Amino acid sequence: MASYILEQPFNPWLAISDHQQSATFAQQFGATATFIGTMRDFNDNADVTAMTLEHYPAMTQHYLDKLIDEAKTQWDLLDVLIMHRVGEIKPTEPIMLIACWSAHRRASLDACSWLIEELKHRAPFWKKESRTDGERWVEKNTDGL
Amino acid sequence: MASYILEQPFNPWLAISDHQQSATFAQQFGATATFIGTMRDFNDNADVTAMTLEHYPAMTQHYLDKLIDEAKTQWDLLDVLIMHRVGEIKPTEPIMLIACWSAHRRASLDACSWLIEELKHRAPFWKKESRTDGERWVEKNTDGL
Amino acid sequence: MSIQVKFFASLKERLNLDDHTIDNAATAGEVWDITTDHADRPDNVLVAINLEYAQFDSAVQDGDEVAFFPPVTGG
Amino acid sequence: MSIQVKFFASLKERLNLDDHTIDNAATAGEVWDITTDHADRPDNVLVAINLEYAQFDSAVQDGDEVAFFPPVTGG
Repeated sequence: MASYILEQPFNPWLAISDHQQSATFAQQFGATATFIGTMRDFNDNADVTAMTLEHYPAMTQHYLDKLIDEAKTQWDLLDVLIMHRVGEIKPTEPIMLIACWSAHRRASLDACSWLIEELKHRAPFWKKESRTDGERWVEKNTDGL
Repeated sequence: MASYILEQPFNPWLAISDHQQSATFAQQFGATATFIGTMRDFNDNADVTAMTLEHYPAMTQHYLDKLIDEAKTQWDLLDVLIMHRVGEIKPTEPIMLIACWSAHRRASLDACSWLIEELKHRAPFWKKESRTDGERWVEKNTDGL
Repeated sequence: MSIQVKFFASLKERLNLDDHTIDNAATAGEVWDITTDHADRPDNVLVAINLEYAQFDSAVQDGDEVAFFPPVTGG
Repeated sequence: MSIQVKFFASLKERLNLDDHTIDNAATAGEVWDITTDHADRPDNVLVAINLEYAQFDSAVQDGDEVAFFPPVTGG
């Protein structure tokens, strides 16, 4: 189980692959569910040129670990990896990843879906968009639809 | 949108990464949900030494494409990739992957979860376990719990 | 009239039947009866006509491909 | 008594307040009133005490870290 706050761009597929290969849960998993959030390239809305993610470092780390602990109590998980960018993020860069490993499929799928919603609603990150006409704080998260 | 039946082992993270880089949906996606099914290493049940996946080739390909089409009608998806192994599969080898890309998170997450259940219940694959005491067809799929 | 018949997985092994072609049948059930010499129909056997799921009483036509197989276990 | 106070994101910018330390307060609400000079409390402002979500009427103690911030928008 691990969570990382990253100040630099990362390759989510490489990160998941590396974590899986070094994992102590070895080869007991039969299911891996992942979610990657990426900054969209707003071709249709060229106003947004970059995004800055501010956070509350101590609380962020605490909350990511807490969410992992809560997921582990609800589902039979072999491992969980969470990574989340902070700082300036450019279009097409990954913002965050969640990966869950379990013996059987529903635990990893349901935990992954739960974790992204909880992270969005509880982890203290804030997005500010850089636009051609200045900066603007994102007021609230969308419902994901 | 693409589905592949594979006779050889594959690296799911590399496959997803490659597909994403070559995709024509370019950089419009904000969300990627994936599911990987892997053959477990039955340390606790050393009877199972390998698995063979038989399938009904024409119908398998037709059904994977059909499931992708059905998912596209239900959710606003930018792309879907499905890969499924056939033939002899050894412990720790990936069996299948589903990857869904969408602008917003719920479409990719919900479609990925739906696709794995549909694939398990409708796509004509059959698992036969090789055991120290002979071969045995898997009678039915588990409920994933 | 020509109908292609296929069996898969445990069903194929148990019945010991290879793919073959039959001349005439009105329904998938008749295809089963002809090819298996009226073997019992297992409760869970699945039927496909031209790559789509069907029933034993579904009609078959010249050129159809009819397949019988046990519950699927992929994924 | 010493209480660390932090503001984040749009709230920090709008109130133009840096992190600082106050000497005495009984509740998070009092911490807000002292540090913001009794600014209105936005409906959606979130309160955390020692990295856990709390309320304006939650008690604070010596050594606590109290934070105020707008709705979170990560992920």
